[in-house]
Amino acid sequence: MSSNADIYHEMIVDYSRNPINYGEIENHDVTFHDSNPLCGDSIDIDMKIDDNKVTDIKFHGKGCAICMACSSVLTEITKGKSLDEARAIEKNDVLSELGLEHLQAVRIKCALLSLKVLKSALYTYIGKNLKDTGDVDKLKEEAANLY
Amino acid sequence: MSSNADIYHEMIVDYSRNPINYGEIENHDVTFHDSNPLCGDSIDIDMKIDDNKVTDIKFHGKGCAICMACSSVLTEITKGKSLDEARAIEKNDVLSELGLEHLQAVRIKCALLSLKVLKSALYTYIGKNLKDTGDVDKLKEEAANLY
Amino acid sequence: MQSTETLFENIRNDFPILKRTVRDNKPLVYLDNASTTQKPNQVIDSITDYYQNHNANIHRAVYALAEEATEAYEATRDKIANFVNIKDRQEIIFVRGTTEAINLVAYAWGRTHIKEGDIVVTTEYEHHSNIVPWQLVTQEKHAKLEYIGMDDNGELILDDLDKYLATGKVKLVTFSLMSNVLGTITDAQKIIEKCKAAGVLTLIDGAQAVPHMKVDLEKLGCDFFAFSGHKMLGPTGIGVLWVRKSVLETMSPFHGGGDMIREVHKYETTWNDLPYKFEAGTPNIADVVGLGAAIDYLTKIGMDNVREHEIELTKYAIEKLSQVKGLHIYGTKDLSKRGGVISFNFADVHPHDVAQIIDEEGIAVRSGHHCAQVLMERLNVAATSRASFYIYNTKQDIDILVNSLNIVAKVFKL
Amino acid sequence: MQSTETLFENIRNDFPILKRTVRDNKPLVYLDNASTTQKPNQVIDSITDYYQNHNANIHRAVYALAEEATEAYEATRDKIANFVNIKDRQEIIFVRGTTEAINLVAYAWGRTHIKEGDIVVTTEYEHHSNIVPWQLVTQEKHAKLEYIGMDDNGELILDDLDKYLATGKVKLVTFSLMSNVLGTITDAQKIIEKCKAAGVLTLIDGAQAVPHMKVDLEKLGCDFFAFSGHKMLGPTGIGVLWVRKSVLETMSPFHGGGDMIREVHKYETTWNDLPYKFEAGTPNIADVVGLGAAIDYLTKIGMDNVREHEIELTKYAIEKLSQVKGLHIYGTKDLSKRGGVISFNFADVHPHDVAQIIDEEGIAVRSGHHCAQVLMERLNVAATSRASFYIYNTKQDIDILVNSLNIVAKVFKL
Ligand SMILES: Cc1ncc(COP(=O)(O)O)c(C=O)c1O
Ligand SMILES: Cc1ncc(COP(=O)(O)O)c(C=O)c1O
Repeated sequence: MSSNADIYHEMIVDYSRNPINYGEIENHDVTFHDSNPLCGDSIDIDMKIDDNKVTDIKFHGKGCAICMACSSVLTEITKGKSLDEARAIEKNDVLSELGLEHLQAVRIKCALLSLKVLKSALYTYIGKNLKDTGDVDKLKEEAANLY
Repeated sequence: MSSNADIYHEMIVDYSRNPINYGEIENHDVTFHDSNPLCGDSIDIDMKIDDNKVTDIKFHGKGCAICMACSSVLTEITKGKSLDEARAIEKNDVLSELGLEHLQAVRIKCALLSLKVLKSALYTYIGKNLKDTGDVDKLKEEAANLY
Repeated sequence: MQSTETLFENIRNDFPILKRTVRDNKPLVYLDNASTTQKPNQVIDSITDYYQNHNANIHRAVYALAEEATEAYEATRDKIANFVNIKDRQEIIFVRGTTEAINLVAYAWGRTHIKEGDIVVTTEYEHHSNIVPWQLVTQEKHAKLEYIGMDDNGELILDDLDKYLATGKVKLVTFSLMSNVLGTITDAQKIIEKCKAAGVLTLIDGAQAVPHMKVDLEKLGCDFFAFSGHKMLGPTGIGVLWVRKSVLETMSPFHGGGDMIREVHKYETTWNDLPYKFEAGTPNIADVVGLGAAIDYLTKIGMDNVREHEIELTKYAIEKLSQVKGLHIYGTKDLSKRGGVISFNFADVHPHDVAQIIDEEGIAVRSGHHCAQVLMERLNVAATSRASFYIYNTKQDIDILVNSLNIVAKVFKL
Repeated sequence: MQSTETLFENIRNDFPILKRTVRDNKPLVYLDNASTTQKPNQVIDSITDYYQNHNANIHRAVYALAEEATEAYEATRDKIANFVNIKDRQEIIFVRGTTEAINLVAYAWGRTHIKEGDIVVTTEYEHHSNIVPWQLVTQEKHAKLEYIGMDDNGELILDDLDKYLATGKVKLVTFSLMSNVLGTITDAQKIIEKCKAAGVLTLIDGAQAVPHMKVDLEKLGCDFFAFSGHKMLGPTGIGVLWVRKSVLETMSPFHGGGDMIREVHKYETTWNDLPYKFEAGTPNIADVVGLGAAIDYLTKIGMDNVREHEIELTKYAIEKLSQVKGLHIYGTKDLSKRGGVISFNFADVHPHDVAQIIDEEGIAVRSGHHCAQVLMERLNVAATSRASFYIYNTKQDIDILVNSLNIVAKVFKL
């Protein structure tokens, strides 16, 4: 386990004060909200989707520095990706970007809340618009079992 | 505590096989049933009451030797007593008759079940026929807190 | 590897209470295992270690102790999944014991799904905890409670089940996998097969089965399963309810409070993920850890060895007890169909008197209705005496029991 | 007699976990006592002793062990009666904790007595366990749940209560005697007075009060009272519900099962005497014994001394923390109106980040919503950090906490 001194490096502190892609999208094609029942972190993600591509993505909510930094990084990674690429994003794509691979169990939930919301938003969109339900169930399960 | 060898003396064994005052009274003036939730012992007492006097009393039910012996002794003590005398009967009046003063806590409930039923029968009768409620409540409480 | 014989000889050393004497300096002969079992040092020590080194509230906090406590708590969930073969750990809910488990189902599933005119089916040999909750909910819902009868051999009459299922009104069939009075092992496979064909859910009370034989939930195919830790070497105050996920998802929350919520607002609340939705409040963390140690202990012995040991004891006991004049044993004598529980009556002596007299010899047996008054009515007795075995019992224990009955015979002039 | 100062110095020796180091070899500074407390050897040993020497199921059996176990179990009921001044031991029901206690009332009293259009009143600073059960039952019964508001000082606005009572529709007013977030001590006497005048029942959540101050139920005059053992040096998995006899007698049974019945027949059942009617199934016997040991321990210290010690620590902590730039403390500063619970926020740093950084220094504080999201909404924050004290805490603990905040300031460039 990395020590906390390592975890709270400059990038995380900066993102927590100045998150990127923070806000709402008025004419979003899909939106999803979820929260962490244990700590109260709470995240919404809005997306614009055109031609099976995430053309815009924003998040808002309340959370700790870890949650804010990860949400910033995740939305940045997702923007511009195809739906297939977006649903293929994994934990470590987010965590490694911030050097958080060895985060302790309780905090993992802070780090991955936005990824859970993203996956949920994706299956909501796909289920509604693409009617490819078998896969949606898999995605749903993935979201449910993220941590 | 007396040892069990002492407890199961001849009188108890005999009463358990040949209880006295065992049976029902057809034209009883009051009857009451109760059971011991923990062991399943179960006793009914019927009484004839004339002129505020217990002119006849019988019991029936299922129970261990202790319960049967104590029921026998209790009904024998009660028969012929006035209501005031009957309600004044105490634990030790029954227990001492059989040398059971030092019975362990669980078995005390077997020994005193019939006394509880007697007291309950008495307050039922008094409450119904004599309308002296203050006292009935006291008797009720006595029955409830017997052991 | 040690032989099973040495294995069971050494086991007694793990149980400090077995070194005790009671009453007049008599060594303890503990034969009330169907009621609760004794605890090995391994279980007692795990609780002590939890409190001495790791105690904290779980799930919510960031600090080191809370992390350790949460890990220890959740590790037991995985051990349980392994022990009774559950694929999805989210289906495992910690409760106080079998009684709370069944009541949870009666409230959180029953009150939503049982409607007027519906039928819940139980059996004549159930423990009160698998009768009374169903009386309460069927009375509330104007539904009916029906009983699968028992034959004179102590086995269920499954024709009764067919009759009830044929009405098309049955919502749930609930039964114990092993009777706590007769030791009968229920033919669960057959019952579940019939219920599945009729689209009816099944609940198994595993309180007596899980401690004494290998149980495989995946194979059984029931929908609800309950058992208690204290009957399987574990601490008091902890038990398990398992519910098939698809059914669990149709259940309303039971207790409201901390840990079971997602978001609480003044006038509305959303629920936490499974299984936490059903674990409100600070759980019995230390005893969950203790239950984990009990499972480790039993796993090390091997449940097949446990069963074999008990069959041997039961066989011996039935043989010996059958030789006592005036003694009547209830239930089947077919050892493949029964666990290590022997209910008996001794001539016309009331079971309480039997128990009290042999208590003086250091023997702990239960006498009474064993929380199975419906069965007592069926057997037409007020009570029975019951000796029940576990891994630390020996043939010598049975010899002492049988000898003590001579004293009873003498006192009661049999 | 030793002086109170030496008394509290020696106390730490009774708590083995306080000798632990965490993370990078830092001595443990445990400041999450509002969540759960650590256990002294006396409590741990009582559980060990129970399992090593007396373990058996209670109430029903005749044999020696069962007698000893029953005595130990029932002795705790008497200790509780003494500790919080209850006249009638039959009014004391053992439950898992405060959460189960309140849910029991919501089910067994609420579902019988709350009708359409009725009002249940709670407060803005309640723990989820005193909100969610009432949401569930009022929703089911088409009744309403209303909140007594809180002023900026962290105290209840009792005018709200008057307003609700004036409707004539209130069936129950329920509130915690001490807030688990702000430490506010509720003016229970005044609330109960108003409710009694209006013929309305009152429930007190005593989870935070009983461990930290002298509580006298006879004097309070409420109708229901709940608390948890694990927050007062006792084991996890055990708590207490007290209900005034006259009210208890109007309650339906909660869980059905063993021990709570008088006679079970196939289609009807009668109930056991109080309190057993509400204690179905094998109870958490060992932890009841452990709770008894915890009460003995606290009684020996004296609850007035406990309170005094915590006032001193709280005073010191508020002084020191107030000097930290950017740190905001919630709730009243009037020490006579608050317990040893301090919630704070540190500049714009999220409480989780505070907790995680100081965890590295060995400090255990809680961060989050503390199961009080309605209060978080009222305070308009997502979360707070919370330090809460108990008998084994020292001024040095507080110094370490305050120093560690410098590291937070450095990391977050405050
Ligand atoms: C005020 C208050 N009420 C209720 C509870 C719930 O207690 P438990 O989790 O022991 O059921 C707590 C503790 O978390 C509390 O602080
Ligand atoms: C078959 C059966 N079911 C249920 C129970 C109740 O278990 P508990 O008392 O642990 O809730 C028991 C034990 O007494 C039992 O033997």
